[in-house]
Amino acid sequence: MLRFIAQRLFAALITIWIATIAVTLLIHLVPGDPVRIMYAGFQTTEAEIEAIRQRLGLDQPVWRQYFMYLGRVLQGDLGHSIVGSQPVLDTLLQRFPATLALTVSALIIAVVVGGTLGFFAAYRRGTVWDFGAMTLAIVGVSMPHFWLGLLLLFLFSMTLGWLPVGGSGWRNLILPALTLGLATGAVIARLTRSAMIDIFDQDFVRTAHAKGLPKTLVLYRHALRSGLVPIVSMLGLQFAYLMGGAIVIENVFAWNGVGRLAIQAVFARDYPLIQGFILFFATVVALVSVIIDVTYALLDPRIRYGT
Amino acid sequence: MSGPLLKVRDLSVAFGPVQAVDGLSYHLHAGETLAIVGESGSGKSVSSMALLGLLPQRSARITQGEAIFEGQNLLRMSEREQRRIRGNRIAMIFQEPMTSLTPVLRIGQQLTEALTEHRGLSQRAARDKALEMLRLVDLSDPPRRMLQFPHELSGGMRQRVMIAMAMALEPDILIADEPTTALDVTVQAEILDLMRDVQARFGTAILLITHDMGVVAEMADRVVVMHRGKKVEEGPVKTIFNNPRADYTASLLAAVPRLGARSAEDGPRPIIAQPAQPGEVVLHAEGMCKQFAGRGSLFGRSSGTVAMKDVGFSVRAGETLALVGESGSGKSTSGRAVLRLLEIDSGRIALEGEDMRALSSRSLRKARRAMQMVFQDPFAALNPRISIGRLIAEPMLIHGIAQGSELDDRVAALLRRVGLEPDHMKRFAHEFSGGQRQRICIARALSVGPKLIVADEPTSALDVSVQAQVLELMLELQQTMGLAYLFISHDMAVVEEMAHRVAVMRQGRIVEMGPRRNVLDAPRHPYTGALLAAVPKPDPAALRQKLPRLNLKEIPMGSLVEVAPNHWVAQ
Amino acid sequence: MSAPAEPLAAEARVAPRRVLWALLRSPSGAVGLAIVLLLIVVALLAPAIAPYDPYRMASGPRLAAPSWDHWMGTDQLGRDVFSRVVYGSRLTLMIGTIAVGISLTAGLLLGLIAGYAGGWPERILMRLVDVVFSFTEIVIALACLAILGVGLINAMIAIGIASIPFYARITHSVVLVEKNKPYFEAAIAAGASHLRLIFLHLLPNVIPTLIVVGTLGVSTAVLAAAGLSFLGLGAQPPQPEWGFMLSSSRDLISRAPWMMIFPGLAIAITVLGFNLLGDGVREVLDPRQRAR
Amino acid sequence: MKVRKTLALPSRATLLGSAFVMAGLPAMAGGDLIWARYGDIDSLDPHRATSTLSMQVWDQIYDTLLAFDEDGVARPNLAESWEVSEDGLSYTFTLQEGVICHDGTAFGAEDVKFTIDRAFGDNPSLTRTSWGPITGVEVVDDLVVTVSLDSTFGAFLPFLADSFSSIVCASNADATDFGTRTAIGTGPFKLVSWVQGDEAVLERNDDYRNFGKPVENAGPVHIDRLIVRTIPEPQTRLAALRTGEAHIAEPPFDDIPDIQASDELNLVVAENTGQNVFWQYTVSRAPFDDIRARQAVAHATDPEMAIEIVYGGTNQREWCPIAAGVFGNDQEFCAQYGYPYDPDRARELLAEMGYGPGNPLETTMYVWTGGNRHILAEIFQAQLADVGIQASIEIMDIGTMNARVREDNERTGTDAPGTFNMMTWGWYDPDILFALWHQGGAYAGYQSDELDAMLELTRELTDEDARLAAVQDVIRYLMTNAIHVGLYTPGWEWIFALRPEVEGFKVGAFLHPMFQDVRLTD
Repeated sequence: MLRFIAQRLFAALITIWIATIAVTLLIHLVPGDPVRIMYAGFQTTEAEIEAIRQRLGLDQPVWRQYFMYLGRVLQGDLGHSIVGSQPVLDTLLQRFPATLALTVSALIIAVVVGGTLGFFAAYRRGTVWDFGAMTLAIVGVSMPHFWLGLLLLFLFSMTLGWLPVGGSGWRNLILPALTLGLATGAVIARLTRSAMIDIFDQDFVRTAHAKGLPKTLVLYRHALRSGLVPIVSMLGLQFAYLMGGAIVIENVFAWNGVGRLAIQAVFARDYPLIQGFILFFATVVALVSVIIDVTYALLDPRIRYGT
Repeated sequence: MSGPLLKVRDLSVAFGPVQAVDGLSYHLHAGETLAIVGESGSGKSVSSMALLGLLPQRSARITQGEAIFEGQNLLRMSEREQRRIRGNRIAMIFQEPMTSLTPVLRIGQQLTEALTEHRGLSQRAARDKALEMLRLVDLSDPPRRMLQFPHELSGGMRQRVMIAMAMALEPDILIADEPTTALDVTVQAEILDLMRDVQARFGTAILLITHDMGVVAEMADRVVVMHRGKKVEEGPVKTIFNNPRADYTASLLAAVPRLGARSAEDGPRPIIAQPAQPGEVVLHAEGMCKQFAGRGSLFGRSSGTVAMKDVGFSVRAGETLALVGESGSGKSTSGRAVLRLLEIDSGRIALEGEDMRALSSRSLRKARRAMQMVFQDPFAALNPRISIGRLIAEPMLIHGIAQGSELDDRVAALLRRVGLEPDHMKRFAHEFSGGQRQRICIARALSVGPKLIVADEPTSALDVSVQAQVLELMLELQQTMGLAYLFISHDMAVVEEMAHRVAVMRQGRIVEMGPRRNVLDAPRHPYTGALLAAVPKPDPAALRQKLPRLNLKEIPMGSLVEVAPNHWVAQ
Repeated sequence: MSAPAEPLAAEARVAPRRVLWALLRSPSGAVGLAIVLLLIVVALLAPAIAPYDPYRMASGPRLAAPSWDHWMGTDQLGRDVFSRVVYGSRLTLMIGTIAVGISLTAGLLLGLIAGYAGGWPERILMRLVDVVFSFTEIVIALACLAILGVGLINAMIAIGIASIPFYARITHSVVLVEKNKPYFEAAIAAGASHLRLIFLHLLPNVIPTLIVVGTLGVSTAVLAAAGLSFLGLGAQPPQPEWGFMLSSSRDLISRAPWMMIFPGLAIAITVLGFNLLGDGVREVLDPRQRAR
Repeated sequence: MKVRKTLALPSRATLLGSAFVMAGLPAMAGGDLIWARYGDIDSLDPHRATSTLSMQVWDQIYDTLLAFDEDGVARPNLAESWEVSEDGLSYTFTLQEGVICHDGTAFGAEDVKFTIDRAFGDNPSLTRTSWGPITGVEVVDDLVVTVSLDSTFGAFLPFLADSFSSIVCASNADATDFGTRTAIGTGPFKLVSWVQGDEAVLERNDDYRNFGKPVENAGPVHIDRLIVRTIPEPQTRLAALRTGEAHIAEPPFDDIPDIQASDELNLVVAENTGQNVFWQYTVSRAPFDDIRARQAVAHATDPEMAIEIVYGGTNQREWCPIAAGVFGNDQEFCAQYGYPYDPDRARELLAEMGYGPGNPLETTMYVWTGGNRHILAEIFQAQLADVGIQASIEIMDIGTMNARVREDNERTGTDAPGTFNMMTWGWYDPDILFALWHQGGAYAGYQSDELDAMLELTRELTDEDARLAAVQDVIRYLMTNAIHVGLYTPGWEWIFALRPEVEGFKVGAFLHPMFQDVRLTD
């Protein structure tokens, strides 16, 4: 098990390491002069631009830039943003709790709603219930989540006036979390259904039935507990998608997380901030997937007892 | 109470428009073993699943019939009543021990839950009972087993657990659905022994579902033979074997290879008048070693598993060398290594004197003309998206043997050669039956005129009647064309039919190799002996002894020594 | 994306005629096909269907509610929303084709090569693909847009690039399964060359899975493009791209909800169509699914 | 003729006046005022940003040596008085006594020197040139400081009233996080916290004294805290206003008529903002190296119609290259050289250039995000299409747009067609023209020694009339050559919707919001 965790952690480190290479290359792929583009404010002279280039190390060969960047990253220094010249890491950390609150609450909604829907659709496979649940799920999957967000906003904030429209605080979290949670829940419902159908078709479920166990016992003890393994293992990816989805949703609801920061950075072509964001995002996703991998390893004795 | 324990009358089950079971009737008496035997698709499993209400609810439909158990119709019971019977009065064990236990639950819990459910036993009492059952099925260290998960047990151990689980409630009927099909032959023998023991102890009636006439002969008191959903014959086991009334039963029995049937002969049965005799050495392999890497990680490799250690043999033209062994013995690895479908770590492979391992990948492609392979699963061995004609033509195209209409002619000729119609050329693999597909595979292998054919369990996925036909085709081809066969199989009876010489493999090594008569009739290695003793004999008259327990530590696994001319045994 | 990570059964070879027929018989396939065909027809006949020039201002009063003259109302410049939605279908189809075209082609090649080559090239390539995949599509797309600059074409390219790892993974997983099937070894044993093995034996068996994934991929691409346009990174005015129309309706959500409702519906229905079609094709091509 | 406009809150804003009258009930002291805006400040360091959003917050934290009065004229503020040397090259300021920085240190000449030295230091102010040709700062005594110039500079005093010259206390020198977590000034509010993109929290500076800002309250502000919150969505801001989650915010333009019609919220529309919006072209390349192309664009667009549609009369046509309210702005003067809406003339010009119905002029229009400008751009796009100019629109962030414009202007040796853009600037003085059009300024491409000399003159002259003449020369030059074609004013963040309980909110000249008089009634 320890070996498993070490392996997963190592893989996560590789991911993060490749991310550092990718973000270093990013700035070199920009057509034109990134410094010009970034520092286009007003009244910068050629000499100043050259000075900035030097300060950012852009006058160095790429490999050296990479090692300079890596060295700084290892010291927790992701550089300074162009707009406002704040330390990128500070900015990201300042904004991350909001994103985390959004994604975690959305994940909870998604798992509760989607998992339940998928489980019962699989259980009642082929019935009207299944059809209804899956119709709901595919409509949910097909709906652009920013549109769902707008509809919820229109309904709950504009028309009914029940919930606030933006800003921070838990009441403001409800709508964005609901939007993101329902959209992801639809995906999870579909995944859960097919995972549970696979489980229901397994021999051991038949064995449990053949033992004459009550249906609920078969369902929860044998099927659901086995089904949790594949379901939890796919949550890693779902979390990554949630983080991605949060970028858009944060913009719809003016939820002040890293996603909104990212979009502002792209608009402003604030490359240090974009680089930092990608690296940060990759790190979070990699670490979360380690956590989720370890969780499902705990659920699955085949991994827990290392075979 | 006298009279049958279970009376099934006129049972019919339909899957959509397909009638899977059609008017099946039989009865089962207390304490007896009734075997329901049939080939795939005969409806034997479906009929027994129907009894316990375990059929897939949406697709299957019981159209008529009744199954009377203790005066109640099992087929018309409520879910609740059914549950009281299931596991309690009628228990069931399944074919796949690897997947029949819930992977995330401990053995202990899976053993005790039915006891607490049906008997209302306390956890403690259930645990005691479970431990007792584990002891009964001869599992070592029961308290530890209780805490283990299924994946920590071997297939045979799991099937023992399944039996313990099924018998814990001392049911009146045990339905065993192909209980040993997935097991190696030595393990099969142990499990069959165990089932007989258990039956004797509890007086349980067993409904045994199987396709294996050997198992039937060993276990059954009475037999029901099924074919295409219908019962074709029913009777005491001896009658069925000795005086089958239905043609189908007779042909089924005729197709079953019997170990020892050809013990008097030197070579396989001649199919043609002047069969080719073994000639020059076509393939010579020596010192082949292969170690599969452990799970690769970036930290390094965990020590791998040895698949092949110092394996060597030669095959002559017109000769069949059979590689036999249980799963994991390295016999398939050896076959694939010879064809260079996998790279070996060390050793020498020579085809007609040419060192295969020294060839560049380009010349290897050319050299492959001389050797072809026939695979176990004919369903997977044909590319599903290429027509049969093109598949058979492909090797000829690659090797530049023929083109255009000549190619078509050759394909047509090959199809005829293996007993198929030339106008099958345009069809795709899924339009053929298993036996036909294997013929197509053989035609394809033959197309380039190879010297050597490696046949990896070519009939184990086929029903016995089809198996007999395919084996005959292979024999006929060898005898007319002087082909060398490296014939890989786990089935000793099939090996006896096909082989000139036999090599027995265990744990990646050859433990005994020699002429078929020597090895099969007078084995010199204890493992060969055990293997042979474990094979169920399709003869109800044969008396079966308890298997000798092999002391695995004392099996000699050293290098081969020639104990008789051409007969080598591991020391 | 919720596409199948597992390959379709190889047995599932169905003649093209029968695919269509089977598709029509599966409810999701038939509805999906109908929606997609409708979309194509609307896109092709846009000039005939749209009652107004989608770009012309003051086709009606500004911010008029839906009426007989303007079925979906008008926007803040008096343009006919219905006409814009109709013309938007062209952009949507273009997005789907280009984005999926890029990712499918590149992903297919990558997956095929990695899966076929095996060994360390496979390990490195797939490790890389996995890493990039874990960044998620939107972040890769953002990075691409940060490089390329905003715009609808750039957004399509960005989405295409962003999804390459997904297709590469699927192709790779199918190749792994197919490569281990005896028919592939049989072809090697027959002496087939690398190209023959890849293109004659592997490719045809990979294609059906990729048809399914590609169909579902169109819906993902359409959603992603709409999302980027919504954020202002994709379509630029006056393009009647649905996501962009949605974003410009944001300020008017309470005054002119029709500006938000109809383009959103158009996206949802289109995406639903491709999702249903993809599910339908999968059901048809995969007998395991059908048995369910 | 309005050369200068006074800070008259326009008629609609007189609601505010009535609010005062109604306030017979005693105004509540204290309270938190929440001001919601579409975007956040970029930095708390006045040398590191140029956005209006940033300046409006700096105003609350820092103070300036001079301050604009209601007419936009620089008056004494932190500097009680000043003397100019004979040659006009040295200014000696005498500072107010007893002013205290937020950290408790006494404000004095050192702080002024610190600020100016910093603006010209290693990492100079982004608006360094606008400080003028400063050569040195000398501390005479604690409260007297002398600034030396290299040449006379007519815009020096107005600059010292602008937020870019905010006085940064010398005690910031030790803070490594100046501009992000530290911002010590002498303004009415102290920084409590700033979460970028979310909100800046400011609290009342009890030591604050007002000397020159045009407000009634000379002491500390009445409210306890000012919370500047970012809410990008206009609808969200409006809803926040309605629910009381915000007190002051820019409303969605489309809702302005509704707001005006109901008395739920009050509106303050700032005039004299210094902002204007104009056409700017890539003059160095085809097609806009040809004056006819530039004129055709100018004649083809009808800003009056467009702003009426988009802003509903809350802003005006602006003929001049500098905004109404800024020294030198004269609509009548500018209109003589302007380009009225005349599509036929535009078509003629295009025809002369060889463009016609089958052969449209293809180009790209850059617009920056926000303020409904994308809709405006779409209207212009349609108008241009009408005469045969096919302009695709690219919407981008203001920073990006500046960069792209600069890149386009400076790029040579390319066949890519030139672009044009809806450029915006807000400034307090015609000196902006120097920053934009002098060589080395913001826009390369159309620069000549002739223009440079004219621009230099506008800087050097300190006599008002003479300077006015020089400025008008430049204006005439820019307009006749169709380089800088004014469209409308103001442009962004100039409309404030207020909850009725907010009293005393004022927006000074050049868009400086002032909270000194603000009270929250119950």
